[in-house]
Amino acid sequence: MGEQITFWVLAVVSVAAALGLVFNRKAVYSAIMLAVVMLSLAALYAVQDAPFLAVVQIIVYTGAVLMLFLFVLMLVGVDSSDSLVETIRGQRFLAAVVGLGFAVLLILGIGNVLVVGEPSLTAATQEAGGNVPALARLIFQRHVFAFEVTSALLITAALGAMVLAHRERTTPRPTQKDLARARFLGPQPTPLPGPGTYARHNAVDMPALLPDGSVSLLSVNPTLARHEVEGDTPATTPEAREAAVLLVAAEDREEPAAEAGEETRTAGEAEARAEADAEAPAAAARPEEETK
Amino acid sequence: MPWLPILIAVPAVGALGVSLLPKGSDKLAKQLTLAVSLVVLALTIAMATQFSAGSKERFQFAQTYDWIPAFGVHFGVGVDGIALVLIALSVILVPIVVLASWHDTDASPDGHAEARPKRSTKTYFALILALEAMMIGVFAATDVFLFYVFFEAMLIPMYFMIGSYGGPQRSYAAVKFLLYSLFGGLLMLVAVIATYVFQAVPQGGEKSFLFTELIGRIQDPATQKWLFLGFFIAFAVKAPLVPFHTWLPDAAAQAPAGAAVLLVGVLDKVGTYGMLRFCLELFPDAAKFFTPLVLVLSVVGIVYGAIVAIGQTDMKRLIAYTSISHFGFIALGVFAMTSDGGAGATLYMVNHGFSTGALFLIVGMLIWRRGSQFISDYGGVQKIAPLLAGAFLIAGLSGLALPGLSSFVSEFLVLIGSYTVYPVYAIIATLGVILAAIYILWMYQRTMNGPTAESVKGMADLNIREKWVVAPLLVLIIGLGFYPKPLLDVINPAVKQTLSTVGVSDPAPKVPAAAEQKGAGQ
Amino acid sequence: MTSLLAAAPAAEIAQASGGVLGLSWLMIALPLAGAAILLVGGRRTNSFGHLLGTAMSLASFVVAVLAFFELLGRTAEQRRVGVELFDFIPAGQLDVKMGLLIDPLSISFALLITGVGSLIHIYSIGYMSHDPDRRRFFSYLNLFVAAMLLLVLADNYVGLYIGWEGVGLASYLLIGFWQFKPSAAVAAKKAFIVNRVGDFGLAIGIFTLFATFGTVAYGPIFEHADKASTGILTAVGLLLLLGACGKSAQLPLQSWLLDAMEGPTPVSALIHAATMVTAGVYLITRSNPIFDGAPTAQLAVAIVGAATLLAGAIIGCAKDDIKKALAGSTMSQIGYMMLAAGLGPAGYAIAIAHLITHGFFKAGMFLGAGSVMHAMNDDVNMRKYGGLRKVMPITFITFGLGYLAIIGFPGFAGYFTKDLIIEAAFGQEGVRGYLLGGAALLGAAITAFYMSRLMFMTFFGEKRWDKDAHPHESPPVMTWPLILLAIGSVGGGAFLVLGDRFIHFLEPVVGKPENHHGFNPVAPVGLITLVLVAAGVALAWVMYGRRPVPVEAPRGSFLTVFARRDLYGDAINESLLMRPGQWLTRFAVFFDNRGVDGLVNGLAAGVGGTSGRLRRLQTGFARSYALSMFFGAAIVAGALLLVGNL
Amino acid sequence: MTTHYLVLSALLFSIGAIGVLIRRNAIVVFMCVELMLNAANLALVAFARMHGNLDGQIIAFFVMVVAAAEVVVGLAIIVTIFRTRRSASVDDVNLLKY
Repeated sequence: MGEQITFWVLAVVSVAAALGLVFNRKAVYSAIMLAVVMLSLAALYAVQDAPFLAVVQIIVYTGAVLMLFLFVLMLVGVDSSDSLVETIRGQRFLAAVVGLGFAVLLILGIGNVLVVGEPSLTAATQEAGGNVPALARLIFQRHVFAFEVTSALLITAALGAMVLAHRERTTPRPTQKDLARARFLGPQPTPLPGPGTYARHNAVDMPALLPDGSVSLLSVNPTLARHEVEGDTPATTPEAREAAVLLVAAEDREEPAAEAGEETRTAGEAEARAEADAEAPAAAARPEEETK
Repeated sequence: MPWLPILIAVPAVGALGVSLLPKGSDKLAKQLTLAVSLVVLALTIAMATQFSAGSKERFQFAQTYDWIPAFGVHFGVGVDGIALVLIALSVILVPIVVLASWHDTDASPDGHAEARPKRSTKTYFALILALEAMMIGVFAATDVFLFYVFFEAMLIPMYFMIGSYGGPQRSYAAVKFLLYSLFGGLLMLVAVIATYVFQAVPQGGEKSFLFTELIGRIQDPATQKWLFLGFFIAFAVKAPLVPFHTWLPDAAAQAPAGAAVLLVGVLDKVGTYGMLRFCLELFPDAAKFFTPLVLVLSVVGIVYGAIVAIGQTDMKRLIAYTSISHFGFIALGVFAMTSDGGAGATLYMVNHGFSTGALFLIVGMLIWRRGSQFISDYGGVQKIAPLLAGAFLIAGLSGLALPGLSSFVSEFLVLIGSYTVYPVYAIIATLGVILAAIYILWMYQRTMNGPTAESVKGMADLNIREKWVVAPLLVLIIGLGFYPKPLLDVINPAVKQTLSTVGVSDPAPKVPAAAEQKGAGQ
Repeated sequence: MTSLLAAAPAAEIAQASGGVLGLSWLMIALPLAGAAILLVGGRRTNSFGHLLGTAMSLASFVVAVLAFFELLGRTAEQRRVGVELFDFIPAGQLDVKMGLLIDPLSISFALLITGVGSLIHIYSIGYMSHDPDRRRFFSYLNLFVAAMLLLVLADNYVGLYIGWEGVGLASYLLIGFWQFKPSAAVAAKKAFIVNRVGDFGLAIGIFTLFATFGTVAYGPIFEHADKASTGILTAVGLLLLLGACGKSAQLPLQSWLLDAMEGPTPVSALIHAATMVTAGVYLITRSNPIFDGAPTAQLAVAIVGAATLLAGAIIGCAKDDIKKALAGSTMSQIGYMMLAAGLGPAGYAIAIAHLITHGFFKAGMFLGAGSVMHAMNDDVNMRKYGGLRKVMPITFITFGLGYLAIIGFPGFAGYFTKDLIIEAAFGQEGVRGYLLGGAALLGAAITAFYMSRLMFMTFFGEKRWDKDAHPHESPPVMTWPLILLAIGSVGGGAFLVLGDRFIHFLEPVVGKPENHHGFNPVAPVGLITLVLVAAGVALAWVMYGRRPVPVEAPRGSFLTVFARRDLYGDAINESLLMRPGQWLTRFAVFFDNRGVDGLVNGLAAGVGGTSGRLRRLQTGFARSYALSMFFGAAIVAGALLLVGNL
Repeated sequence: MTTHYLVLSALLFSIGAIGVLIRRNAIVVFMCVELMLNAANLALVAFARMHGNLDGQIIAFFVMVVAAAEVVVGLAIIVTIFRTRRSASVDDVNLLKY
């Protein structure tokens, strides 16, 4: 009876979370939804006489893999979200049809599986004295070769990730002299104004005010400013709203921040700018971009 | 002494060696290739001296090693007279081709109609050696599967020789060549496997791919017919017979002269050799059943190839079409199934290699000088390059089977051998003799005779290297024209053996005069 | 016929053992070696090439003479001597042993070839002295002599065939000797190709012989010829006739001979008058046991001969080119020989006798013509000659003797041999005899006319020379051969015919003529011939001797144009063979490129086009691929459900 | 009872698959793939219980390991692509086509 309750609760939760994962526009939320699904599944494993897997699920998946996802999300740009316009004709419709059809077929097929007798793993685990020793016996005896191979796979994967993510420097590292020269050759030799100067408070997303009372677009990290705009949360202050609007308008290739413009703006361009900020040489280029 | 494995191994190792040479050692690569090919020639001569024409064995120097025991596949090699002369043809042509190709990978000289960049020399020569190994292998194979492997593997070096070193349309030609051959090869693969599957194993025997064991094992008439077609179409593409021929003019015209010689001189012979060896002996009843079809194809090929050759404007294409005509003769001789026709066809394969080889090489020399393959770009060459013209004429005359030159003997044997059984086909085929005179002499007249064309003025005559290329071929052409006995003595027993396997015998003359002559002579 | 054939002495061929006969292969080998040395030696042999070539030819002549005398020393029955050389083509059934057959027929030819050949070699030393390629010329001449000797000396049809095509090659090379002239190159090619048409017949004839008898050697074939059916023998005979027509320029394969005059004149004399073109007559005479068993084929030979003798004579009447006029005459004279050969045993020996005398007088006249051309800056147009008898006395006299010989002036060579042919033709039974004899008779009259025309236009009348022409007598090296040949033209006929010397000599080969009765100088046919010849000469005198000859050729009557255009032989060939051939070739090339290759390329293009369209499915969007994969997975799942309830 | 788990797993799998098909952010696509793997794992665990042996669990274990490796490499690839193309959308990586 306990299992029944657990199942129904977790089943509803996990399906809802899975749907949330798929239909949430923000990647971070999707990741959170995935975490929910995984935790639910871990619980379901535990219920099904698989305590070891439940633990591994939590440690490996929820702990390691999801963290990795989040790291990469941060690296790529946490603010990146999908646009809702489908570019491939009929993809969504077909995907829905095929997906649902597949689900129906699978359920039809799997639902017909008859279980003879009360399912139990007791017989299998009793001899070894529990689930974990039984698994250990199987892994380290019968499947030891496969196990070793997977370890090799993991090492290879780690190495591969390093090789892939590593970037060979093709130009000599800019020295301080180079950076200084670039800065003084650029349009903005002076330091950028800090946020919040002369403003009502000095939060990082609060633009500085210029002597004439107008906002300084240079003072706010554009990522933060746009986050305000895109987050559908109303800007708290008129200055912030103005800064965000101005900032958006300053980006030459982008549409004005109208409803439609937001729809068609591709994630790529926004992220490109975010990446440009991260680049060391871009330090000199940034003012140039913003004065356009 | 395992002659044949050594013969296959030496050029293969040589190819590896040449390809491993450091960059920039072009001259060394050429010299090494030439040396290896001469060693192979010497080894072949040494082997041939130990060949006994009267031997009772089906294959001499036979070596059989298990290769894939599960499927009865062997690395089986051995030669009879037919294979021996074809191996001899290959190993004689290779050093000549190497010598002839000495500058083929260089950038084209100034003033050429077609500018060609310098290309990798060592690769080209390594490919020639690799091809030589496979050519020897394909003729020496006594295992049908091994034969198939060599048959297909030969395509690879030739594909690169055409595709990387050929004329302006090389990649079209190379792909066409490859696709055609693969199409045939695929049919043959099916037939090879089916032959293995459908063989009737005698009591206590095992399924095998060995040729000698396969003989007589395919008994069901329908199976025989299908398998025959599988083999035959592959060989007809390779040979090539009309209507499977259109790849040859393109390939031969685009290939460098040396590659064209090996292609037409040796590779295509595998087709006719395969007909004689495999189609006839493995499927004798089917061969007899399909004989009318093959004869029609051959005769059509003879006349049609010759007529199309007459209309060509490109010398290499013209020679390619003459070869199509000649392959018709060879197929006619093979499927006449008489001892004269068979011996003639085998001899034809050898002689055609020499005469067409010489033609291709000499035309190649012309093209190297002028940079054009078109007949209309030449004229009056004889006046300024008499040796070149003379060599061209002798090679051409051999192509039209002038008596006293080698091709005559074989063509005569083919025609006389087929006339005794299929007079109508033979008479139509003899028309090819007239057409041959037209295409060769017309080409000669347009290129070599008449007033010297502006474009060929200042053309050099043969240099020392080119004389060494041409001389052996011309000596062979003339020598074999007057004294073909050494070759025929080797070929005859093998052909007789083949025909006895097929179960045919020559028709007796209506008025047997020859027997009495022999009686009277003693 | 067959009864006579059985009586024909197809005697055992004795094998030569030692002696000159055993060495008779030297006859072929010497000139062949000469040709090889000169061709391989290249420019190094330039200085002595002509001497070496002549020496080789003379040496061959010496061997022939010695062999001839050794043969004469034997009894008539033993005059067929075989010389085994080597095993040529040992195949399954066909086993060709190369050997020579020295018998009266072949030795007669050998003497003619080497004798006249040597004289022409000598003549050429002078004639070609200014040609930079003289060495090559002599090497080709030697090659020709060797091939021609192989043709006549071989003891089997394959050997004959090799020689047959060998002389064709030599003829090709020599006609095209001045290959830088396009006309010469074209003429050479034409000669070779037309000859190949004849060779086609000869080859199939040989195949048929082999299929019938199982051998290609003369001995056994002739011995058993009577056992073969008449149908086969007729077929073989007609096929051999086709071969003979090609080589001997008989209708319908005559067209090449006139063009062949593009070659240097000694070549025309040697190859296209004296020797090679008579090979057809040799072939038919040699194959007499076959023809004797095939009366239809024999009749065909006679008809071809009769037709050609008239055609050649008519052509000869209208030509202004001295060499072409002589070439027409050659055709005509060979027509006589063919006619004679077609008459069976009655005619073989006469044909060969006429062949030999013709060899002398026609070679002499050709060389004379060469001498004239030499003097006239190589101009061949007779309308620009005239009055040359005074400046070139030796040429005039020797040419004149040849002229008297060919028109059959009593006592000269042609008189004896040609009269015999006419007589033999009339000797045939019934209408056939009258028709053939009538043709021969008419031919004799026309011959007299055109030869007289040639004589008058060249040597008599006023001078019509070009301004820069300075005729002079040729050097002795050229005139001596003329003189020697003239002696042959004068005495050859009498020597051969009187007392039936030659007929008896040839008996071991061609059999004994049925009702032969020696040469009768006052036979009615002979007298009529003389009258007609005189009429021909007179007509020529009226037209060309008495009246001045216009330098520009008049348009002439229909008949003249007809003759001038070689009886439209080239036009017929062109419209019946060449043009359809060209169309066929063009069509075949088109068909091959567009049809066969087009099919293949179309297939390739079809596959390519389809894949080009299918390629569009590869949008590059991974999600599309995933969708199709997923779709596939769904189908698989569905299929599993349907089939096995999972 | 175990059948319910299987149905749940099928549902989750299909949802993941739909996600893969309609989402364009590579990272989200990846997450959906993970979801599918997890769904499969759930089925495997259920199978193990049904059949009364541990093989299903063993396979699920290996699936997890492989999935981890896959995530590591896959995310590295995404980072590399992002670095060169400034985009994490799978639709922008479409050069490998016709």
